[in-house]
Amino acid sequence: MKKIINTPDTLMMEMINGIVLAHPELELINKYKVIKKKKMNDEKVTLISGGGSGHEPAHAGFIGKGMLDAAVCGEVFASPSQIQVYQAIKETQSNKGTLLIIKNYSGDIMNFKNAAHLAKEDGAVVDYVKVEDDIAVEDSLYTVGRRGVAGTVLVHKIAGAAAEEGRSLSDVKTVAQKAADSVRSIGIALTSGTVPAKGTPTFTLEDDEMEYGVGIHGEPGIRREKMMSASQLAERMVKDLLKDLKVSDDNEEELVVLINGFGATPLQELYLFNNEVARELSERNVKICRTFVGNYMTSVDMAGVSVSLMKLDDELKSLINKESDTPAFKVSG
Amino acid sequence: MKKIINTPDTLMMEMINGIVLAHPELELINKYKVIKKKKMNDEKVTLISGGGSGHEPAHAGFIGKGMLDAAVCGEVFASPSQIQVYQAIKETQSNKGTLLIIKNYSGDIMNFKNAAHLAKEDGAVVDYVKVEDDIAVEDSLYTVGRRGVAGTVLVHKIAGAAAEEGRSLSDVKTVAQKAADSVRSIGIALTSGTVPAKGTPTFTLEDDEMEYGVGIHGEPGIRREKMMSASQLAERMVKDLLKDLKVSDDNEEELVVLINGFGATPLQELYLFNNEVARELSERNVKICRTFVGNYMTSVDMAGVSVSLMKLDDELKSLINKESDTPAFKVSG
Amino acid sequence: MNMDLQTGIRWMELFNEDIQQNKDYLTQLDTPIGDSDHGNNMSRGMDQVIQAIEAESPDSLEALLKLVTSTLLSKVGGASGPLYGSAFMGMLKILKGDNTSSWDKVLRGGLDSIQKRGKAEVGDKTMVDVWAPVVKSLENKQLTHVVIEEAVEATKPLKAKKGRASYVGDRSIGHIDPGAYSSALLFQAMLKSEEK
Amino acid sequence: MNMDLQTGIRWMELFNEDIQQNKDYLTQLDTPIGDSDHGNNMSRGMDQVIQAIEAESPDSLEALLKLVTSTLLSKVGGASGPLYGSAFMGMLKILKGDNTSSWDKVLRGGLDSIQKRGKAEVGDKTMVDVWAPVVKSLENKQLTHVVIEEAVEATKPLKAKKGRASYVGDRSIGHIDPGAYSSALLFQAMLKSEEK
Ligand SMILES: Nc1ncnc2c1ncn2[C@@H]1O[C@H](COP(=O)(O)OP(=O)(O)O)[C@@H](O)[C@H]1O
Ligand SMILES: Nc1ncnc2c1ncn2[C@@H]1O[C@H](COP(=O)(O)OP(=O)(O)O)[C@@H](O)[C@H]1O
Ligand SMILES: [Mg+2]
Ligand SMILES: [Mg+2]
Ligand SMILES: [Mg+2]
Ligand SMILES: [Mg+2]
Repeated sequence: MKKIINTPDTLMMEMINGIVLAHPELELINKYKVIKKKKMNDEKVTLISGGGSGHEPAHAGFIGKGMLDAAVCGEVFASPSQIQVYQAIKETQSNKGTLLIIKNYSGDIMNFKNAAHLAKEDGAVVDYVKVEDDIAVEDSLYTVGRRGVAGTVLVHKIAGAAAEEGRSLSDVKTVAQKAADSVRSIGIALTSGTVPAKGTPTFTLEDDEMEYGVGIHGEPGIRREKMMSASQLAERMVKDLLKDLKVSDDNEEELVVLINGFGATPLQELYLFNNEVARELSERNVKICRTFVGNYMTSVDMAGVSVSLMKLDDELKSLINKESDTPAFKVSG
Repeated sequence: MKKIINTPDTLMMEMINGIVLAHPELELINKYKVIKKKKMNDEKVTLISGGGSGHEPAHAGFIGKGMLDAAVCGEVFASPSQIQVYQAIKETQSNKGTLLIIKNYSGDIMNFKNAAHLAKEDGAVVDYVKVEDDIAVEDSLYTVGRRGVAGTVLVHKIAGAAAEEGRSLSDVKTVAQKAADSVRSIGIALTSGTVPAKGTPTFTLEDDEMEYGVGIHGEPGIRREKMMSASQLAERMVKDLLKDLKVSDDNEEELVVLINGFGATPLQELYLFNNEVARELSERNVKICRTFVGNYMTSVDMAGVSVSLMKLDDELKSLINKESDTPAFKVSG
Repeated sequence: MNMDLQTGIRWMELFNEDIQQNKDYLTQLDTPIGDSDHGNNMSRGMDQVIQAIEAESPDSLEALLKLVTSTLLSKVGGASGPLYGSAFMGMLKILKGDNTSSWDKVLRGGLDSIQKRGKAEVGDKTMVDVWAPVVKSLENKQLTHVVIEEAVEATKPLKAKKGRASYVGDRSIGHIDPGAYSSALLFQAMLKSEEK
Repeated sequence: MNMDLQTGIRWMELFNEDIQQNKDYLTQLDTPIGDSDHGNNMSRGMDQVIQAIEAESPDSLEALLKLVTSTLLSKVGGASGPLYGSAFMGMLKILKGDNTSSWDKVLRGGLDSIQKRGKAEVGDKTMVDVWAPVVKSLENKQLTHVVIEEAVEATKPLKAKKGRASYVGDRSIGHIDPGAYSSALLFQAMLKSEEK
């Protein structure tokens, strides 16, 4: 393992320190590893997300106007503890209540839900939505549902814009839930990432192999397959996503596209891939409202890409186009 | 080589297409591979940069309010031809003239200068500055000077803010030159990048080795060395930079810090490294005015980081804090 | 079996030693079917538990369980934090309700709590697949090291239905569940704490 | 040597063949002391030159040189685009000035132009280190394949002073200069075009 770090034990704290140093509009509550806006708005629903580290810029990079108010940071790939989340809720309460945006993982769900429970016992008004956008995972009665992956960023955006409008907690929750229900993602990996504390790659791929349907924690995907061209890949991923979203060629739907790099894939490839995805969508008469290309929800230093598509109605469309001003996600309104 | 591409021959065109598709405020002049603002401002000095591809988001990602007006795109690591640059100048002329911002490489200098020459013959008002910020390279009478690397982004920012104020071409050039003279960079690589058309890594490093003093084209650095911790690395790089910038402990200087990833290094490491660089600077009583952390000037898919420091006077300080609204560099004024 | 404050502290110390020794192995188990952090999560947690015990010197078994619970819940995170935390909280609840409860009843309270929190059934390839047979054997006074080992081994052929491992579907088959393994360490330590 | 339109076209065709065949090798030479694109730059450029010749069918040597110049300047980029472009432009200038100029004078014009544009001297480890001895040998009527090969080989021990290779300082020693090699291909093709 070759990384620009000191020791895995100190990595998370040093990293989140580096974040607030770069973005002085944010501050760190050291004891609970909570990054929050310095200037909170009491008349706005507070939005909190977070989870394990290793997904940078998620989630601290999405704190700011029109998105999150705070992010709770766990160790690499480990959800923060319920006490950390509880403290984040306590420290950021507004007059309008708090919404937690949780990626659907057993650990995250348990810790965030328990934290909400504890905070409610103290009189806080707290609710949550969970995001489970990864179509790679089978969704059945007998499983825990799908994973929350890069689509979460778009849920932050929608919820953030709604909260910024001064809507009530239940209204913000409703539209955040609609956003979560309208977004689907699928990802592929060209290489494994290396969890710093482990020190060796999570899996090994040959030079002509990829994993189709990976998550953001180095879990293997649905299948190991032969590498394909960008255009074949885009066709396959777009097809799988549209099918799951129930968008067919003559739907005349309008979508948001998010092309997400997993950490080690350069913008060169992400933009090229965007070209292929846009082509696939236009061949299917799907309209693109907005496109985001970049590293938004990474998996440490994995090479690979995910595509997220969000189906828009008028409300979502208006919210996605509202201003957001955060370190890693800026939309000029 | 495993990349999300189709063929190396089509890569550059597909990528720049993907850029304008993601950023509809930009447009592509197909024939000359020029990306420009859709809405030009005739009463502002036009700023053009560019060079070989492979440095994404540079330079197209810096087109927008408060930075560039156009970027001319060459093949990977090959400067665009003089005719491409000439056409870019022709297509983006304003009433205030055009300034070219050139990274100091023989190819870039020759092509951009010739283009300026040709455009002048047509009556265009054109001038240029060159950026040579890389302290890894010996600067002597007998060499071609230093390389232009990530510090170029800060020169774009300064020149862009000055142009946005409506200053004259000569004023914009003067302050751009001051910015170029005030910025220094140094980079290290943990792995080599792979030029798509070549298909194999440019160099090979062992698991405990790094290259100190690399550029952005896969050139080897000053020395191959043993890998160090982030804190040792920061100490060394900051020391080398401050020495070259002639900043000593009791100068009470104020600096801009740019922590630049080379493409395959995740934000996790970049932010952690920022923490170390900030510590080094504060131990030396150097004040940080603003910090930028991200992938700004990459070297295809190289893993590594560079640090750029720009010494500020009042004018530069005011300009660095002005608004810029571009795909890859946003400052809320 | 009987549990008292001294044995309880010894139990936690032995468990901590085993966790630190097996940290890398637990992470390795968490690699093919998880996210490579179980070793770290447990190591961080038990390190904190031992520190808390040293700092606070609990003066009753109840106080000990309380300290372990709150430390795990506040310091661990991941799935194992709240689940192990719930386990100790469930144990504490039984003990509090009736100080004379036998230890197998207390442990059953821990298991119930894990299942209430995590909704996993036996066969879902989780720590429950160790907890359930262990508690049962204890109730039948038949708990041995072998019982524990067999329970862990039995998670191997299962397809995961809960937790992160469930996301990889059929690919989870053929691997030991990391939480089952750490729970085995917990119960091995418990047996050893009594032996001494 | 004499040059006319037919020989000139043949020259460009042979040069193109050699460039395409040596594309990977040129890139390989451009790796330790450059940026791994010289093969691609030259291949792209000569491909365009041949296409232009086919499309425009130049009817004089002057028209041919003009076409080669403009194609290289508009399509190649990098350092080699303007330098090779300048070379042909310099040749064109001499030929235009005096249609009866001997070919060695024309080539000297090319060399002058490269040096005017790139400011490189002999010994700076650039294409000039092939152009200069080649032009001189031609003037002395002593140009052979061996002269060309030796000139390329002689760039190996040099430390680069111009172009991208100069950035790596002492590390440039021990490698053949890629532009010197492609220039050698140019002159080898020139000799072959005359032989046929
Ligand atoms: N719902 C659940 N019920 C019981 N145990 C579970 C459940 N979900 C996960 N586990 C246990 O937690 C272990 C994983 O813990 P850990 O790796 O620390 O957390 P995470 O999965 O959040 O990374 C699994 O091996 C499994 O035994
Ligand atoms: N100033 C110069 N004068 C003469 N030749 C030069 C000069 N700079 C570079 N060259 C030649 O150009 C070659 C490199 O060309 P190429 O790789 O295509 O361009 P770039 O260096 O821009 O990547 C070098 O090997 C050298 O022979
Ligand atoms: Mg985890
Ligand atoms: Mg080049
Ligand atoms: Mg885990
Ligand atoms: Mg080159």
